[in-house]
Amino acid sequence: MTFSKLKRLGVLAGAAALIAGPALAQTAAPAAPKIDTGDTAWMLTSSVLVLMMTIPGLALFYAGMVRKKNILATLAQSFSATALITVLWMVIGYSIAFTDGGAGNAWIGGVKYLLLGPMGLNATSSLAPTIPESVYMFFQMTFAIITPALIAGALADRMKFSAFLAFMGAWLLLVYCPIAHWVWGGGWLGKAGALDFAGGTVVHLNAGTAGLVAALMLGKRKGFGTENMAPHNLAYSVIGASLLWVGWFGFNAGSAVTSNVQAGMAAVATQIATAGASLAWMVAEWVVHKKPSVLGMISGAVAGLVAITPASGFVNPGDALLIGIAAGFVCYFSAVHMKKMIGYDDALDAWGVHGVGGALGAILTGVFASNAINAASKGWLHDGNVGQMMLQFEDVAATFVYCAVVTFIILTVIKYTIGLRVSEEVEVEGLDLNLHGEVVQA
Amino acid sequence: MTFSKLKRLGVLAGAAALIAGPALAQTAAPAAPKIDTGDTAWMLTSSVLVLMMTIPGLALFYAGMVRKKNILATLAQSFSATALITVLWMVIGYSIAFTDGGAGNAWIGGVKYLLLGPMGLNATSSLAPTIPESVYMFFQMTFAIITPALIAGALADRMKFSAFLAFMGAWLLLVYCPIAHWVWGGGWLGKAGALDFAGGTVVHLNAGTAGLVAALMLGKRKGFGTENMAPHNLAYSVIGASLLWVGWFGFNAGSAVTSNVQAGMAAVATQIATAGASLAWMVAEWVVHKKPSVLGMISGAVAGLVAITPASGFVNPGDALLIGIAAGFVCYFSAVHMKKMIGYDDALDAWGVHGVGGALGAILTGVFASNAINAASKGWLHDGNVGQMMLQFEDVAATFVYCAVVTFIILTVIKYTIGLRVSEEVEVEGLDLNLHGEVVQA
Amino acid sequence: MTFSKLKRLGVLAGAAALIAGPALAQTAAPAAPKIDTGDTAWMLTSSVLVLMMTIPGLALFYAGMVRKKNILATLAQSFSATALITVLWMVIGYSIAFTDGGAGNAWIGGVKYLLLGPMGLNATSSLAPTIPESVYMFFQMTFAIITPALIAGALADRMKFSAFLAFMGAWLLLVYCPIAHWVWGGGWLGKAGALDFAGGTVVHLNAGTAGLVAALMLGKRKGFGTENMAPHNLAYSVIGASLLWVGWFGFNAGSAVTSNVQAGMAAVATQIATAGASLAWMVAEWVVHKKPSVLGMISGAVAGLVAITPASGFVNPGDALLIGIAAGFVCYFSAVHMKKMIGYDDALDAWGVHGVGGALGAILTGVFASNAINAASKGWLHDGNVGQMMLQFEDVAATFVYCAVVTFIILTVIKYTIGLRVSEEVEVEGLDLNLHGEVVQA
Amino acid sequence: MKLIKAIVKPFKLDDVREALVGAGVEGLTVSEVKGYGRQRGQTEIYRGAEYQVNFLPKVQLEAVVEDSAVGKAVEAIKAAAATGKIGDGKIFVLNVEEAVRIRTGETGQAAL
Amino acid sequence: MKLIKAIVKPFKLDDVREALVGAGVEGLTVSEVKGYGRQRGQTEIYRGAEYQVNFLPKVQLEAVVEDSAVGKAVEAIKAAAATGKIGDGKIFVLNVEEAVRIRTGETGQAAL
Amino acid sequence: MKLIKAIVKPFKLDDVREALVGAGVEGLTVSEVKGYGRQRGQTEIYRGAEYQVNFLPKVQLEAVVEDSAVGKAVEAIKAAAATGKIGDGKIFVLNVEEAVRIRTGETGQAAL
Ligand SMILES: Nc1ncnc2c1ncn2[C@@H]1O[C@H](COP(=O)(O)OP(=O)(O)O)[C@@H](O)[C@H]1O
Ligand SMILES: Nc1ncnc2c1ncn2[C@@H]1O[C@H](COP(=O)(O)OP(=O)(O)O)[C@@H](O)[C@H]1O
Ligand SMILES: Nc1ncnc2c1ncn2[C@@H]1O[C@H](COP(=O)(O)OP(=O)(O)O)[C@@H](O)[C@H]1O
Repeated sequence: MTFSKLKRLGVLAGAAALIAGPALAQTAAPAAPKIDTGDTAWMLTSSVLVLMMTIPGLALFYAGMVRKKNILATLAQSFSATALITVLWMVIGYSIAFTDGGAGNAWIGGVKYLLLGPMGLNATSSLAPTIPESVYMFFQMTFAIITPALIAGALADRMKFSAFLAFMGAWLLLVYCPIAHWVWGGGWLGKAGALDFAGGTVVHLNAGTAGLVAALMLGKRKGFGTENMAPHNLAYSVIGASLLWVGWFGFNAGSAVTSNVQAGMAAVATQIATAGASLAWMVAEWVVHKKPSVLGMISGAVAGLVAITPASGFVNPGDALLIGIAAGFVCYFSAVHMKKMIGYDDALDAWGVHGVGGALGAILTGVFASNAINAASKGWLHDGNVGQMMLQFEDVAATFVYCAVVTFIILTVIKYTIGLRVSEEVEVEGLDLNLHGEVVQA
Repeated sequence: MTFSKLKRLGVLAGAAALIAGPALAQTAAPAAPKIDTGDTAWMLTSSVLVLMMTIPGLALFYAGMVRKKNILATLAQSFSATALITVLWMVIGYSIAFTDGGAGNAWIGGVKYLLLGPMGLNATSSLAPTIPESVYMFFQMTFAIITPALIAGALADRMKFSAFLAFMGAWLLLVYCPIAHWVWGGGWLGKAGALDFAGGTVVHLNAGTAGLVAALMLGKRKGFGTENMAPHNLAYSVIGASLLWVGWFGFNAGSAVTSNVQAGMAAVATQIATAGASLAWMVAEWVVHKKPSVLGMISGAVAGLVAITPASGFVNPGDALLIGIAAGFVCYFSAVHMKKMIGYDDALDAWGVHGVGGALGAILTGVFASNAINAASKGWLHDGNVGQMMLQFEDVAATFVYCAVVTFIILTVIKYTIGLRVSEEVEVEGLDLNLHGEVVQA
Repeated sequence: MTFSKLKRLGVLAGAAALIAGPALAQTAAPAAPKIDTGDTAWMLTSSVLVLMMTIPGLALFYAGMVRKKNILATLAQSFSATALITVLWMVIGYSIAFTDGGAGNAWIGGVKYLLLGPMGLNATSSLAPTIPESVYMFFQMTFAIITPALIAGALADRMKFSAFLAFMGAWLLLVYCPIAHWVWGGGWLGKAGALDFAGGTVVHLNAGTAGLVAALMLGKRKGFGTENMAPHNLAYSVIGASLLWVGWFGFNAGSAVTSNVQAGMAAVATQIATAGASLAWMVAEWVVHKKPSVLGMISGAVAGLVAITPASGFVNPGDALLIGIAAGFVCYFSAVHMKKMIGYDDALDAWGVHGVGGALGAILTGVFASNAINAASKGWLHDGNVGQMMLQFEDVAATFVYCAVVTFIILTVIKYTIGLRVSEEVEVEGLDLNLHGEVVQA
Repeated sequence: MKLIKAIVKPFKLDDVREALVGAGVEGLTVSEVKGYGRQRGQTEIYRGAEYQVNFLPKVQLEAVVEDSAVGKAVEAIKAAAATGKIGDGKIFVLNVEEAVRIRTGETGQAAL
Repeated sequence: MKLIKAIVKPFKLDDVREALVGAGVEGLTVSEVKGYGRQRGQTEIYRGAEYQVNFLPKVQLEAVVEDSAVGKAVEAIKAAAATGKIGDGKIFVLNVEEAVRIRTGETGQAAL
Repeated sequence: MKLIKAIVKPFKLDDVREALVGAGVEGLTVSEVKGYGRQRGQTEIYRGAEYQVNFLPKVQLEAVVEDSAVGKAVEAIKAAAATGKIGDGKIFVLNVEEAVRIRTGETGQAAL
């Protein structure tokens, strides 16, 4: 049942599990598990790094792009989402995403781990046999936190805070947990063989799709297209993007769930793709707009991080560079030109960067995944496995459709109960003062 | 003599020590110690994380809350304290806190480690047998740095810089080092069995108490209650609080001094309690003031981090949530309402959050500590060990009384030599310009 | 050929290599290498820490010191350099710096690793036998990124962005890679026995020298000496300096390439020297200017970090303190008084801090290196090895001369092709608006 | 010529600018100011510390117009800036003796 | 009506406001400005680079009052803002031809 | 006495200050303002969202001088601030009825 994840760990971890497995079985009743201190050290570090991606990373990345009057409200979104999701994940999220769902396991996990019940001191998960389950649960929690938080980019500057919190909670349980289960937790997509090393579809396409739906349902910001909505302080965004870049090694290399060659290769692929994408976006802007903006450089970097996410443990460095460059150009086009053509207001480009980049990465994973890098993956180009391409498209389509439909339902319910949007007066005067009673004075 | 600390490491580390001990004894003269690379990796990382808590974490957390004219002075306090305490810890602090004091060992450590004399390349400490003593000394140094630095919250905006430095140095040696020795270094409180996993009393109650005394002795800021003392840039405080949260895994999970199940559980308890406390404070504000402020959310998170600190390696996830929620409500009450009722000016709530939260956590540790989570601990609720409650109260009382008295003495001496407070003119014009000759222009 | 680096790893790693070496030789064709998960965890973490030093660390450190109109351009320099160098390092940089150059190996590495060709999943480097080569390549990449980025401090506020990028790329390949090869990659300086634990000459003297040449060739900023060029937001610089300090443990302790006693000692030396230097600069300013500035405290810390870099794995804690104090005073003098006396405009003191501090550290390494701390090093004071002093001077001289000459040639070529400096109008109006089409509004 | 000095609520800036342009005003200069008047700031509480906010953010527009245009311009500002709530602001009119366009050296009404 | 324009040291703002209110002034508008005058800025040194600070931070208060109230208001400002040290600032009085309260449309003294 | 109010391009501030000092002006007060006039801001695009920049950053200098000094001062500003490009700014002259030096209580020309 946990086959797909084990596959994802690659041959080495697989081998480790084979060795560790019987050993575990042999040891008597209350015995300590065979924990590897090096793997555990890296996974604790990775969890901390991914948490740092959301606070302060994503919080700053977004807060730097909004107008002065909404800076604190934007920070509050990432921060409160972190707190809320932590509790929900502990209460039930981890259980339905990462434990055995019995008969319905293809679709959803079980409820045995409510409030983390059976997770004693020495528990381990078969998805990560060399580290304590507490660490694995924590690592996955940090993914569960950042995914909904990413959506906030699409609904910046105009959503009610109460509606935002309700949306975060419902979306986590109704959208993120099921999809994470499908791909990583033993569900149908992972079993079918879809490859998603660290969350190209589960995290980024998913959050991006939800952002697209939310941007359409909320409508444009007042003054969109006529008023100056230039970022108030891009220095914050640069700090944020840098911390996202830095923290992403926990995301991608951490997804090896070991401290080994697989983690090393994933780190290298991540670094190279990110750099390539940042340069590509910079070049696109330089050619088209004559000036390479800082916002472009950091957006490109994030696009590269997103696109390499599903591929990071499966591709070699050269292909990582190609994926990065493609992501830079494609996301530049989608966030700048396509958005303008279509005319919706995805304020900070949750869809344009995370949605498009995540889908692109998932598909390119099918192209470039290489058996030489990961024994569990065979792609089209190197291994002639055309079937993988179909699986990747299936993964993208399933995520997009399920997420779009359920997000639409959740937001509709909130719209007719709490209401989605603040009043026009509040929007003009700023969310900081009106929702939180505070302002930044700098 | 180092029994209490060994106990604190829990059964696994204990076992490791049992195995490693004789091995060490057997090896001949210049032999390398049995260092675990995984444990060492995690403890190096933890040390770095705890250092990051102070600079830039705490520095920003505090600097964002003061007025524009005092931002740099507030940053300077954390930064200079880091430098000063590093040197003092190396010269004598580590020695008197964490080495054997011979006859007086119940009260204070020895002076053999002056300038770290005997700490050769291959030295290990019996308090952390699987890592180099250099790493253990460094890890403990980062605790010694942040504790005095926390006090700065109470004396913001009005203390002389020279007096501040004198206070930091004297307080480290006369208050922190002895209390750390009592609890962790082999002294009477640890021997008696008081439980303090990562510093609920040693660090937080201690710093908070000192803050209370300092706030009372310094008096209120000029204009307190009439002038606008609203935070100039809460974005800094959100960055700071986020880095405190992120770094706190080094603090709490690092206090396992191994990279193992104990560290994993401590990390999980930390994350859950913090989230619960942030939500609790948010709810309290939402109900009472109608608006949940960002300052409230981050204050709540810090309150949760503080309260779970003594308990983190001893409690299960569900109880961690309860501790967090309690901390959020109680610290909200103490920092907002109690402070107002009593009327002192603890500018950034060193006492209201760290003092109250630390004491609360220490006592709840007695309630919730569970033998199932840590072989070295038995609490009231799960293990029926009512006696532990008494020990915890004793720990709280001893820390409070000793700290309050000695802090009072230190500050009195400084008052009549250097002087505590800047002139009124300097206070109005700002510390940045007058003490440091600089201003922020943003 | 890779002897020097092995020496640098110290006796323990050396021993490990001895053991691991034959084991590796024995294992059959596609066998997995003997990777240590603890070492790998620490080296992944170290790489991430060093990356964080550049973005956001160095980016903020510099951006906080410039005027408002150039903040984003300064951030853009660090960020774009990170992206560009990542790609160049992957294409050819690693190959010519860290692989065997055959006949010319004394001077430059080979080209076999073009595009990281032979770096398969299980590759290891003989320079770091217990971790995957992917991780070692990544770790060295982060050094290659920060070194050119440091130069930006000397050319702040006035260089064309296109010229900047051309300079970064050319300098990496023509200056950094050769010198890294000489000292660490198997070249003549390492073979001769020059000691440079983490880059006193390779990184800091090198970047500082390039900065000096660049500052002289670019000329002074318009308005230098008459206009107010006070830092716009030193809070950014404090964040930056703090992250440099925090990240530097990856730099120095990571240079042990293991998670062991050597790493622990390097961490301790780093912390103590940094603190000592920060205090020394503070005291110097307090005495001379009557006010200790925050800029001084953080500059001192960076000076200490720089000076301890070459020495960190070779010296005991007491000597580290001496090195730090010396660095604080000497760099204060060079950045404040010597610069004024000579009259060039090294805007953010790349030469005054990194050049002078790096050279000082390299020479003091010869004085204080101790056989008791590292079996591979014998210094003057403790081991009576006067010859080491000569080697250190040779290292400093070779780096200075080679770097100065080649930097001069590169900049001359750029001057007559792209042009080095923006127009006066652009300089007055600000680089942000003119080069990047953006401004910070705070 | 007259200098019209209007102090209005910040979020009305764009409306007032458009109204003035509609009334034929071709140039104006804006600054961010803080106002004290009948409209009182709330009592703010930060972590238990209470204080009175005395000044409120306002925007000040200054436009120099020829004498004949004053009436229309003042009406335009009034219409655009009024919300009917306290704190809407004030308009003051002062006499201007001379005006110069720096670029061309034109003076008087030609300079506006 | 007259416009009283006072440029004072920033830390005196609250004292001056209180004094004006005490003198019967009901509204005023404040802006942050930089002043150049007899009081010279110090020479600043940053890491060895020296420069002269030309402008010093000041606060400018503007209050429109009825003619009869000018004397009292000017005295109040003088008393509250003076420290006796150079750089205390200036008070200027200009004539105002018309005043309008936007909220109500009242004009003249009723608008103040 | 007259109040000279000049709105100029920010990067000309130091030149204008020097020119005024050269023309005998002993004090002045500067504020950062935003200007709307013939010079139009560009259209800005952020990540696909387009908008029109209406206001441009300007600097406003105010100096009160005695009547006889007005001509020289205006000339000095014109010479120093002109670039010949649109947006160079304006100079306005208003009458000042009284001036007071806060420190000494001096009034009239002695207060300048
Ligand atoms: N006498 C005055 N002189 C200068 N500015 C004034 C004066 N009275 C009011 N103001 C400005 O107008 C703003 C609005 O005035 P206020 O009395 O609050 O409301 P309203 O105009 O609706 O009566 C104030 O905040 C202040 O900036
Ligand atoms: N002629 C003037 N016109 C406009 N503002 C002036 C004038 N003279 C002085 N000021 C303002 O008054 C402030 C104080 O003036 P200064 O000459 O420094 O001290 P004092 O008023 O004590 O003689 C200056 O910084 C400037 O803002
Ligand atoms: N009638 C006016 N009243 C007040 N300020 C004005 C007026 N006209 C122009 N300004 C100010 O002067 C600046 C320059 O004016 P503009 O028309 O752009 O260029 P120019 O002065 O070269 O014709 C404007 O940005 C504005 O700040």
